Amino acid sequence: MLRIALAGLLLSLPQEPAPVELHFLMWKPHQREAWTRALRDFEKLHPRIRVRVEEGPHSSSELHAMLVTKLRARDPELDLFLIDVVWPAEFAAAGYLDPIDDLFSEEERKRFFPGPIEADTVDGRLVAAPFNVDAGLLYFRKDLVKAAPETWNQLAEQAAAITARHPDLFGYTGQFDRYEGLVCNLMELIRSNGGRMAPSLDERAEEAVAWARDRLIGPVAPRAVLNQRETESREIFLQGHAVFHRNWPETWKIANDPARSKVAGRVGLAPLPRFEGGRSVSTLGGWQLAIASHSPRRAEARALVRYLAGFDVQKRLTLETSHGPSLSAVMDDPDVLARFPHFAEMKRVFFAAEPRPRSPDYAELSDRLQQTLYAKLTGAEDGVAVLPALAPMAVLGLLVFYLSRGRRA
Amino acid sequence: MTRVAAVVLVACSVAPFAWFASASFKGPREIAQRRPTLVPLEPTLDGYRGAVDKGLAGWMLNSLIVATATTLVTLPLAAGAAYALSRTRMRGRRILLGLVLAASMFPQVTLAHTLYGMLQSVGLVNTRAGPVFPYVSLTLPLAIWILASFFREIPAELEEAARIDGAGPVRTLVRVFLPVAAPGVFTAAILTFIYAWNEFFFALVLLTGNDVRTLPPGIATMPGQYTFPWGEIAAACVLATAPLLAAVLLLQRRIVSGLTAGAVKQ
Amino acid sequence: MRLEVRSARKRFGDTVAVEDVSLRVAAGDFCVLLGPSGCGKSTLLRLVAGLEEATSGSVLVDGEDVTRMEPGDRDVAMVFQNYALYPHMTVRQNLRFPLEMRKVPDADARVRETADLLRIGDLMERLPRELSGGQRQRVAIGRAIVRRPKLFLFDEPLSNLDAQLRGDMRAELARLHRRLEATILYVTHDQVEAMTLATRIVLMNRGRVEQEDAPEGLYLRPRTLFAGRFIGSPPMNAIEGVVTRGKFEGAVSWPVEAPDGQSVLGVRPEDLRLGDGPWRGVIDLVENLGAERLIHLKVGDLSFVARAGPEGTFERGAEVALKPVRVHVFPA
Amino acid sequence: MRKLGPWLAAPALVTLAVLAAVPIAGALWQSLFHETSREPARFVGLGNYVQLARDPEVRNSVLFTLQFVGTSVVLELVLGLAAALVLHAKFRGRGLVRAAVLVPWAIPTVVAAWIWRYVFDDYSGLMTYASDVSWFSDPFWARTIVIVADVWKTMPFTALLILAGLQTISDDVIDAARIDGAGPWRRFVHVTLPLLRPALLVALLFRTMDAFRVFDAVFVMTRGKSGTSVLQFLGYKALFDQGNYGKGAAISAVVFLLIATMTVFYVRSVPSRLMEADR
Repeated sequence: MLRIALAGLLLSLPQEPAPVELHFLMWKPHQREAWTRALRDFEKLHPRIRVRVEEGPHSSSELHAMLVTKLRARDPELDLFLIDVVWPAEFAAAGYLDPIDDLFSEEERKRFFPGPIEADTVDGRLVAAPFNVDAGLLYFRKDLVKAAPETWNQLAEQAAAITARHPDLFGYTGQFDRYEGLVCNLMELIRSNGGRMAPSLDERAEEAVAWARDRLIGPVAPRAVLNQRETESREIFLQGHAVFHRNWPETWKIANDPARSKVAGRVGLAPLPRFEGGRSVSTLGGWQLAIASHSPRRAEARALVRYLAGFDVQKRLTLETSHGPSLSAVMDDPDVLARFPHFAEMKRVFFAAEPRPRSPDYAELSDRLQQTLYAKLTGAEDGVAVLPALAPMAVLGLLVFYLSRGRRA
Repeated sequence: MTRVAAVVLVACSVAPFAWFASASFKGPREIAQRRPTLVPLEPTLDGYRGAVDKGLAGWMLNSLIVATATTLVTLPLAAGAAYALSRTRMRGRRILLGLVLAASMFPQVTLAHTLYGMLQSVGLVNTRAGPVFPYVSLTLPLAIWILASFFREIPAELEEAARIDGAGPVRTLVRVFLPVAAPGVFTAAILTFIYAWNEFFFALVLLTGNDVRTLPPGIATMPGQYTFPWGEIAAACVLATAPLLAAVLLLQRRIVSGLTAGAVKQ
Repeated sequence: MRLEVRSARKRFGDTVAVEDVSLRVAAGDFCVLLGPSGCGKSTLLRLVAGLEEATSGSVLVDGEDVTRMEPGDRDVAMVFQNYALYPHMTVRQNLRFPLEMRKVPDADARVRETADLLRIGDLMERLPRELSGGQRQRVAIGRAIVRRPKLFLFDEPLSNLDAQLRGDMRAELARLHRRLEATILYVTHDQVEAMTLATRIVLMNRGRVEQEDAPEGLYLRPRTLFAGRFIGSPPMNAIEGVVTRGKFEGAVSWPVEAPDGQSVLGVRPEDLRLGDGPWRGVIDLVENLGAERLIHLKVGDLSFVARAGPEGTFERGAEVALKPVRVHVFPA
Repeated sequence: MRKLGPWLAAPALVTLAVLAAVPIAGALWQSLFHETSREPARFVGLGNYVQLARDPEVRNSVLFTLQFVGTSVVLELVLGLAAALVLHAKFRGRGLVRAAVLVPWAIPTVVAAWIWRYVFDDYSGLMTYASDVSWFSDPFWARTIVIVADVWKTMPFTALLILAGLQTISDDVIDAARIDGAGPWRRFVHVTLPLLRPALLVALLFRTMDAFRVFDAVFVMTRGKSGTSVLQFLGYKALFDQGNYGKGAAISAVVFLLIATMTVFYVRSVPSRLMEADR
């Protein structure tokens, strides 16, 4: 017995810990140098840790597939990774995430925007740290619109008035193709009418969707929006063919870039309108920092999370990549405001940003929601009548019967 | 009358691709314009440059590697099986050919999940070698069917003459059988290569990293975060199709005989 | 060189192709395996060649048992019905191939010599598809000769040629046989080829040897009705009847030396003399072949065929007397 | 060489067994369990199938898949036959026409999907000249376009199979019919068509099996919206988007069983001579 105890003692003596390589999986960054500099500084602070970045595919559904593959296989080459704001519930339920309650005190959590913290808390435990924030915003033509509309009806009226004078303009463009973006766009309409989407559309939700179908798509927005996502709908606004446009924060930079936008300098920004009696709601987006529960290097990963969620790094990355920081204080910082005056407006929106319905089976829930919402918007049931479906097969069967009936040629 | 029908047929077959190819030479502004122009007013290579930036060259190289690897693995296996099924009086030949034919019917999704698990356990997911496995199992039946049909057309006397002339089994195969069967083997190789070059499902599922992606998934998921680059997509499509078009136009007779080989018995 | 086949048998599933066949071919013999299609003659040839394995029995070349031996090791050459020339090789390469397989030193000399022998010197660089039927046939024979094998096997080599060419090639084969003193085993269903080329004929029927004899022997002394009717065209007339004490009684009667009992009287058309004789027949049809005429006549309800020269008038419907100058009797 | 038979065939057959038969068995076995990326496998027997039967999205998917297969295969056969007749006719430049007809077949399916999506794009598509309908958001048009894309892409394959059949019909049979006074239409119906039966049947067989496996066009053009979610796409979504492995395996089993029954139904009716293997 003694010898075993002794051996145990020996092991626990504080030896000089070996250098550690931390594997960080993220999407392909737009300003890679900003990220590289930030991580090199982290390595200076923690000489023992090397950070190796692996860039996954850009689309979130593909990054999701890659992450699930690696986590199910308990891939040793995965310690820290970025997850979309709608994944914490699923990944926590699967036991992939290492809880980080102890990493941020109650006090510190208050410094983040409330939406992301709410999204990252599953069954009362903090399972990821907010890294950046996205939220739905209303962009509009400052040269045509005097004051941003408060309500959706005002938006419709203003749009009608302006397009009457400028027939080549559309009133509004947004993302109404059948994909995750549809849930975001309609959530903003439904919630701003006080309606609920999950577990099913309530009466006020149906009202909002009906308004979108009858008063928005067609009269104000071109029916083409039913097949458009962020890029196609934005292109119309950039070409100067639309008065109002709904999109994420990064559109601000693109819309004001003369090389890519005909309306640079004439773009206004405002929180999204609401229905009478409701309040303006933006769908929360953005990425969270998460630690793999199976990783042997969780301690080092936690150090990197604290570093990346810290004020200095958030400020630096915000200045260099112009994405929305997760710490609200960063948006009050004079240097940041000097650089991005529109942040003042955006901050109010970030505070009002709401996470989408949360569930471990979010992918399925969202898919069903997209199906229901899209069918209501296009006013066409997806259902296939049995007869027209089976008629061609019957013809095929007859053909085969006729062709094979003859004498064995 | 047939002349008119022929013109209509050619128009319907080629026009859609031609129009899309013309789109590949349009600048971003002209292409995003409402009611597009038929022929590019200010032709530019932006589309092609943009496509290459997105990694088209890499996708093309990956497609080449995966398709060639598949063909190199499938052909010998198929030649062996086809020879056994069509030249030797092996027992159970008919049942085996039936099974092989059935094997070409499997839907990709049915194979996908278990195959994904198998490849993952040996660490082949997200590697260029990964898709070669499902591609071989999906192209083998077609290759065996085509080769068996070609081998059946070769008179048995040739091999018998070689045996009488004193050539052993190996020399008979190499000096007599294979040279005569070469056209058939070449046809089966082209069709296998084209299948592997065009396959999308397994490429999408098994190749997530942009550096290992082949053309189909690369092109299918081109619309990125910031742009819906019709110009780049059109350019990528033209470049992805060019090698196949060349192959088809040059080897048309071969491909046609391969496709119809054995499908219709005299 | 002596070829011997001892009670060879070959079964494919439940059909018996060759049933207990034994035969001997001496050096220099031109032995023809003759018979209708499906009589097993080709299978027997393939057994000798080693392309098929005998179910039982054995094949000996110069006394050495080669039954299980690979075709290439039997020093046997074969000319196929469809020539079996290697389509991707030129004539020269086709001729050289067997020599290359055996690493024969003076290959080029032998190839040139064979090409001269068969007068195909000017075709050497052509591919088989660029040759006519006759040329291809000659190259196929060349490929056999160039090896100077102990035994030549021919599997109906002339059946794909047109009549005129077939005649020329028959003469060519006969000439080669004499020049090379080759031992040949030759399969055909054409009795004219057999009669003109063979030194010995093995007539086969349903897997068995019906009769083995020199051509004249088979023609003059057929042992069975099948042999009698197979050789000679138009075939021998056959009359059923019974022999009692040296006299055949049927639709016609004729003195014969044969054992009593049910029998068949065979008379070849060329053995029938018209004009006189005890038999009476009515002319039914006259076929004019130029050098001769075939006279079809009815004797009672039997129909006979007789061969007549260009002279003499034979009218349809006329009655004529006739008698045989030679008869054959076969037990029924 | 005769004895070598089994050894030569073994490698290919083993490969097929391991890479095709085992995964199929795996899918069928997997479909008996409820398993997601979040929950471990739990045996539920036919539970997944019962759920599928009750799920309207799956019902619509099965129905559209059948509608797709029926419509596209029949259209391909009719158009393919017409094209084959044109290709069979003797006229100058026939080789050129055949090459042109082969173009759609050579094009990768993903590219073909992009082409037709661009033709029917609401904003910058060719069809905007025709009308302002938002094509892909209307179930009828979305389904029609998916079928049109498939027919356009694979009609050449059917045409070639039928052309091969046409070429086996010797000209003197047609001449004989002409001498017997049969006009072009009656010659076609009474002589050409009956003799084309095997070719038409084989074309139908190959195309039906392939049509069930449609995926690329739906993924690129519509991502399954407006009722165009074919079974393979549904299976892909369940397995690789939603991580619902039980449901995905069950859907893939349904696709497999549909194809298997079609194969049995066909093989029994296609003249066995076509399946003839030995010499």
